[in-house]
Amino acid sequence: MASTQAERTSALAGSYTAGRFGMDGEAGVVFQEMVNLSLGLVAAWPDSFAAVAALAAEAVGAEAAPGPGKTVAGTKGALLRTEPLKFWIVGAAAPELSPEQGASLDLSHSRCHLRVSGPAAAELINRHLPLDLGEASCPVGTVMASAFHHVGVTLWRSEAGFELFLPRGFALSLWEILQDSAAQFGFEVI
Amino acid sequence: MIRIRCPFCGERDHSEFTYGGDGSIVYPALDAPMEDWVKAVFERENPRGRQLETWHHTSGCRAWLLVERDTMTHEIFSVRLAHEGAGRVIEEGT
Amino acid sequence: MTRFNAWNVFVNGLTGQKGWSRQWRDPEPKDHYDVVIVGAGLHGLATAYYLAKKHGVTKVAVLEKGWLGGGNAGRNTTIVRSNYFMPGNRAFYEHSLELWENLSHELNYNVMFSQRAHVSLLHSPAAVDGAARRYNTMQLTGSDGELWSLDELKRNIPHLNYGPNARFPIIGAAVQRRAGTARHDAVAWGYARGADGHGVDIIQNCEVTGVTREGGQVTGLETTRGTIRAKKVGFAVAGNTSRLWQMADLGNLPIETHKLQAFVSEPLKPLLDQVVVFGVGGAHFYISQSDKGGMVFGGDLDWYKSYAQRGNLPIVQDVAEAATSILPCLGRVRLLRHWSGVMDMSMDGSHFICKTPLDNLYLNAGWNYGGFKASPASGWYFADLIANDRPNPVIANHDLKRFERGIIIDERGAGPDPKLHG
Amino acid sequence: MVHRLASGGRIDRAQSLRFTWDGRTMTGHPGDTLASALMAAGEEVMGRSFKYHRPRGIMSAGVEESGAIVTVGAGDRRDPNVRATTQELYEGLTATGQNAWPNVRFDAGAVLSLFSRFFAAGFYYKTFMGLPPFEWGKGTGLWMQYEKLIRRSAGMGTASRAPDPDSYEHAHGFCDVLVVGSGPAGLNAALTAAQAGLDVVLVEQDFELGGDYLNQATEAAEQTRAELVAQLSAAGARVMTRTTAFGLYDYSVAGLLERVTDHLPAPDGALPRQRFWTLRAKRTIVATGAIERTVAFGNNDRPGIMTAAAGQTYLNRYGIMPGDRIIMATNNESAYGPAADLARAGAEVTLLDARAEVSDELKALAKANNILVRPGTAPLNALGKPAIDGLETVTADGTGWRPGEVENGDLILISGGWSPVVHLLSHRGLKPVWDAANACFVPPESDDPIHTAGAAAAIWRGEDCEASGRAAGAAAARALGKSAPEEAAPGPGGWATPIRPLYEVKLPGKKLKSFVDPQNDVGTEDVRLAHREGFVSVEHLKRYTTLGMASDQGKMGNIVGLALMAEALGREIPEVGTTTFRPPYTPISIGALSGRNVGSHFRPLRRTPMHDWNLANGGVMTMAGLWHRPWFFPRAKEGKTEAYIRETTTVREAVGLCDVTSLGKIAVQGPDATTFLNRVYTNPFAKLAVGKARYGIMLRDDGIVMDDGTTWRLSESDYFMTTTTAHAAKVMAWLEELLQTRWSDLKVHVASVSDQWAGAAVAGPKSRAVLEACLEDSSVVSNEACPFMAVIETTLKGGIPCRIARISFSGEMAYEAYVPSDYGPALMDLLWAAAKPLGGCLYGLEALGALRIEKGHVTGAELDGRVTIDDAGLGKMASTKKDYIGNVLRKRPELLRGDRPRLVGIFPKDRAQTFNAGTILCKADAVSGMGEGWITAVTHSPALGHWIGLGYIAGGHEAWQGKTAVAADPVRKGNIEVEIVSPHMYDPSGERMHG
Repeated sequence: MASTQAERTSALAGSYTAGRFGMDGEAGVVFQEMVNLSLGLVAAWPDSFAAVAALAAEAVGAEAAPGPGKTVAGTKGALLRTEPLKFWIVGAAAPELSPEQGASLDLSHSRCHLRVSGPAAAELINRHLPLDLGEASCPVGTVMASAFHHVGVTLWRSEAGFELFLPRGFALSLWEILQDSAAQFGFEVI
Repeated sequence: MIRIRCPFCGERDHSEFTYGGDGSIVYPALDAPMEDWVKAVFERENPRGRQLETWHHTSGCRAWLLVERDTMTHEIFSVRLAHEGAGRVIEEGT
Repeated sequence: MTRFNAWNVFVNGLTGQKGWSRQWRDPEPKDHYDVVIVGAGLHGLATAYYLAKKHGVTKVAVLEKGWLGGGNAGRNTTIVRSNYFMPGNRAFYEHSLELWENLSHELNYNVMFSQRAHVSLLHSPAAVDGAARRYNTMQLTGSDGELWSLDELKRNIPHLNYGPNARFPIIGAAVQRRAGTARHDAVAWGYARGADGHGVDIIQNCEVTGVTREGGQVTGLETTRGTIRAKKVGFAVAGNTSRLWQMADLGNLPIETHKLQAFVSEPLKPLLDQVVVFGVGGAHFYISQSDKGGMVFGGDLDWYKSYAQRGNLPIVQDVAEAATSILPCLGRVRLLRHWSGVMDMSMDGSHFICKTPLDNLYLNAGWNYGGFKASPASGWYFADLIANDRPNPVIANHDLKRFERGIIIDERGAGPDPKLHG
Repeated sequence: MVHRLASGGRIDRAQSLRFTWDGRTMTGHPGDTLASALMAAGEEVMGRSFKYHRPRGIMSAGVEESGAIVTVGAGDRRDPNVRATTQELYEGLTATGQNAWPNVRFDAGAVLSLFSRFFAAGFYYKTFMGLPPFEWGKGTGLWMQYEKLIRRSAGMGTASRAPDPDSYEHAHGFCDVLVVGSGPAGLNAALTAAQAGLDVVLVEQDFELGGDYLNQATEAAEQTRAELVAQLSAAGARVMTRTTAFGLYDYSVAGLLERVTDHLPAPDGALPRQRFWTLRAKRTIVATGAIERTVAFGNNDRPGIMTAAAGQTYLNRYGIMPGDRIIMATNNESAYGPAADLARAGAEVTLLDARAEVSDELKALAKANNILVRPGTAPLNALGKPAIDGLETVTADGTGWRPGEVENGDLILISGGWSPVVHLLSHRGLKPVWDAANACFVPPESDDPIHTAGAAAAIWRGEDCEASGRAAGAAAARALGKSAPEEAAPGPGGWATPIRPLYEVKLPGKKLKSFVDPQNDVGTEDVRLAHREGFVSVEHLKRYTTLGMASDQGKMGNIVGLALMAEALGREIPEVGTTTFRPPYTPISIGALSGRNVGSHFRPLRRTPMHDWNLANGGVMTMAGLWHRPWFFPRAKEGKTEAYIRETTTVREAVGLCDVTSLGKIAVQGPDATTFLNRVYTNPFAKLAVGKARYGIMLRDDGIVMDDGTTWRLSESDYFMTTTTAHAAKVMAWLEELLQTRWSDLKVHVASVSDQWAGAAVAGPKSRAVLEACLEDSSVVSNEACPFMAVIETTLKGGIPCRIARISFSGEMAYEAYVPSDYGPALMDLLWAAAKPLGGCLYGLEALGALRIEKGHVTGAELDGRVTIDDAGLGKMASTKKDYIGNVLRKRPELLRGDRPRLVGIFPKDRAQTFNAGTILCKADAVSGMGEGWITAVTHSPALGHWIGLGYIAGGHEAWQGKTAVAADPVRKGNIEVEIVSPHMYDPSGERMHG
């Protein structure tokens, strides 16, 4: 897609302005839309899993592929183990696979990537997602898929905060609810 | 709230899943006789107590699970991936 | 038995209520009956009543493992309507509604059937057309059914959510005026008192533990109160049908047991005068107000198979969301109780009133959501089947063979997935 | 005379809070409840009873309150049925009495109590059926007249009909241990567990922590409380006050209601009013205390009669002297403490003890506080109206009673024993067991991860409660693998002299109005009547008399009712049984349960990438499931009809563009993808060439049509499947189910790419020209390069990757073009720039419908989950050369009958007439009954110049050659005559789309 000159229009385009909202005091939550997402799906067959995992790790410039619900950050991108036989590749191109190895897909436009950080980020996310975000069960590097108001979403806890991947079609609607519930913490949009 | 220990995702609320149905049904071959299909599609043992059933982790890892659950107490005795191959990959811890 | 009427209420008021006797006896089970009905719920009691009253079969026992009317009879949301349109269902539920209309007089027991209108909200032109097909069929088959414009709806129920923030704007409604609600316990008690008055033995705390067979015949029932022999046996134990069926060694049924929750709010002065039904965006919600003032409402099944008579939070949430979305004033109304009942969900959402592989065993089951409103007709047709040993044409297709025959009586078009037939 | 003491209590006398009661302004202090403030202000009557409109005052100091039930707030923030005893006072609070006119003090409705003798339990089942006195008549007409009156007099408070202006929210929590209740047991349990290193959540429904500590007069009690609270926060426990654990569900998941702003005069708008928590705790400690019972005696519902513990609470916590001459009646030891406190505070206290024997310890305590104790004495009938001025008593006479003296006094405090709060255990289906020694139900043994501590386990002494709390905390810790100090847990009881069970006091021949459930006006005679009428099972009793069905769910009265039934049956209480408590423990707002998922967010809205673009270009939206899709694009003053007719015509004559993004899109990949599709679709896919698309139909297992759509072959092992908008999610889950549960040997992966691709239909004779103008290489869409049903992957100007198939829903030459979603608007810009000059248009769902109806193409309206592939006229797509899902059961005998309704086209006989979908098709001579068929969709057909419809009719159009049918639409515009024709009403040979 490098050759493309056309502008990408994100799901949240024009739906927000940067600034400080909600309760006064220190902003409990910081939102940042991460535009121009690059997201690839890599799927293996049970018997080719190990090989494909290695290729995927290589594609992001990492030593090895992560186990269930884990991620690794490589030199080129991040590798998320999202399904029993599938990985997400964020920020790097998915490897080409032969049908006997598995299959890959570009999903760069299928999700809206929203970064949620700040002292109250976890509390805010728990207003909506039924996930245990405690250190023990959700350390940095964890990736979990769950339901956000009946919609399947993916949550990745990165060094930078909570990376929320919202299905594109629902993204704006979920973004509106997030802001409603973030108001009580005071929030900033950057 | 039933808490289902998904082999891939860990313990989650049942609201993330979709109940499938009787997991003990063995669906006949596509060219099997009509009686077999009638039995498989329309007849249920419907036990009160322990039953094998399918759940789909719709909002999670999209895996179809085979769950042993008590239909009276809702206690869950075992959960495994319906797809043996994928199950093996998880068990091998990769 | 003392008649129920204003005069006797007055007299007993003056005489310290001493004139009232038991509404039904507590008999010891005899060792033999002409007909034994298993299950003293609405359907079993109504069946016994019509067997005795209409067919003169009075050597009848109704066996109940707990207390009569203790199953779904006392756990439902009390809605009575006949807006079914599939062949068979249409005539059956219409007949039931006709029986409802005179039931208090028939039983000399005020079942408080309130024909306050059943209003199904419509949100899209496609939904209007879908409702039109159903309500046209109702009118063409001699029932009442109409479509309300948005204005007419607003005039009748001003406090629904017509606002700009409605996720699914309302554009009209499909209405059955003769539909409404009834006092569910009173129906069970009324049928019990009526059946008992005709000599039927209602035997409570009597659980069936075994079904004894000789070849293609049922000879009797093993119960916690001894063996009871019978010429004919009828099962009417919605929720537990499969278990009884398997006691008779009959294998599997096209039924799954699921649980449905019901909810009631604190008592309030009149807030809603109709039954309102809301179903869009995957939501399903129905609400009315009891004469005592509680808002009585419900929604979908809990979605997974269960015999447990207790509900879970996700559906509590779903139902509350629908409630406040459609009647925004309910936000401050408080939920008083929620509970759950187990029901036979069948493979096509329709019921069974039919003969069985055993000559003298009859089945009444698979009521899905229809059980309460169906009870008078259910008893009427089941009694008719047992007394005459042949199905009335109206229920001819409501048998166990319909699936292999390919008869479709699927009001929702949901297919052979019991949980989808709510 | 009731009055506020100059000192003492936990209220802040330095500050005053103004509030209004029935329009009169009064003041209280921070720390007051509405009830304590009203009591301090000398108010006695605060409510009117449900049935008889008897005056009711404060009966308790907590959630069990059945008397002081009021309406708080006004306008769209009016809250009916609020228990004044739990409503925290705040500046500006407005409260009013309810179920009374003109007000609770002088209530016209009170006249009803004169007729109470006629309103016995269940009287309404016995009349109101027809014309009195003998209920003449039939039908429901008369009943519904009576019902109007009954409904008006029933109910308690009046709810607002205006939308609730407040917001609410959900929250999810996880912890090791949930402790419910912060009394002596709860605080100690939480502290022990937290100090063992567990993550503890402690919830307290009150606005202060401490439970029974708060009711004590001693400094020591307050010190202990303060220390425990301090240590608790030091140990890192999460403490939530104003939070009720209202229910315990499967896996001991708890529902909590946190009242965030109900105590604030002017809360910040960013805060939700209440928060509904779903808390998943590994173990739960129930330290919910016990509730003091009343005793049934004459006029026991009068204002001026409350529980003994309540008397102590109003004195010690709220600094109120509740009466000067206090008559206390008890059957157990717990009343002596309150009696002593009240006496010390200056009240003259007479203590009637139903027990013949009283321990020396208590005798001494009484003597020291010159409390007159009358052993073997019980209350019979309260005197005085409206205010209490005395009490007729009875004295023990063997096992019975004989008339005693009249005690004078202005306040009656009752202790009939204590009922442990076992509700949460009951929610889990655990049946409490009867403890005869303590005359109460106690928690059962169970394997659930639940512990009970303190009075909830019938442990009466404060220090024992503390110990049992520590023991429960330690047990929970050990169960979770932590080490904790061993401490023996005290058992139930703790009274030196046992309780004398006392539920009702009566004398032969003495008529009394004794209440069991004051809120529902259920009296002792009602229970006995229910027994006489055969309602002997507890559940029957409840339902027939409404005992325990009021908003307190029988917290004070249920046991008394049970006891009376037991007496009537000559059985023991446990033989009569207990009633199951249903959640919630206390009523909770429906708003909290809904959280933010209301109004416009009731369901999430699904938008296509072109949503804003469509709006900007004049699109009017309509709903399609959770989607918003363009309905039509009106020009100038066009309405819907004019607009869609113009759009349809334009598509047929020039070209139109339509956003079709909402179609489901699924990537089907893998070496076995072809085999898989061949089993899933009825028609063959084995020989579909790469670069070709094919229309396919899927059946359910039962042989009924599930869905249809086109599937594009992108490579040997890579397919792009489209589904209907309605069934996208269902089909996706279905394919996953097949691959994972039935055919796990197939190497196929499916992935939803619905959100990845934005799609537009380009339809009409000039569609190719439009695409040519948008493509970097226009030759790729030439008829040769891209014939009918061809698929190409190419790039649009600007380098936008694009996937195009030449497929047609409209019957014209047409294409579907898909680009990655973020380029959706760019796609529309390109297409529109090319289409506009060619006289093209944008079209929406309505025109899409018109076009497909003219062609006889089916959609959800026709495929309603009940039709077979033959019914839909697509039988030729059912392959006979292969096996596929549904192929066996679709051949069930009834489904093969020739007279089944078949898809047909419908013309009005008089072409000038219009008709509706949802109309029933009948034989001309039999316009009644179930009919012969029905109409699924109608439109005005610009091509044919009149209205047309699609539908089903028995035997299909062949069977109706030359016959007239009647389209009956009684619910709308009546009947018209119609002709039944082939469903392919426009360009049946399909030349135009191949063109």
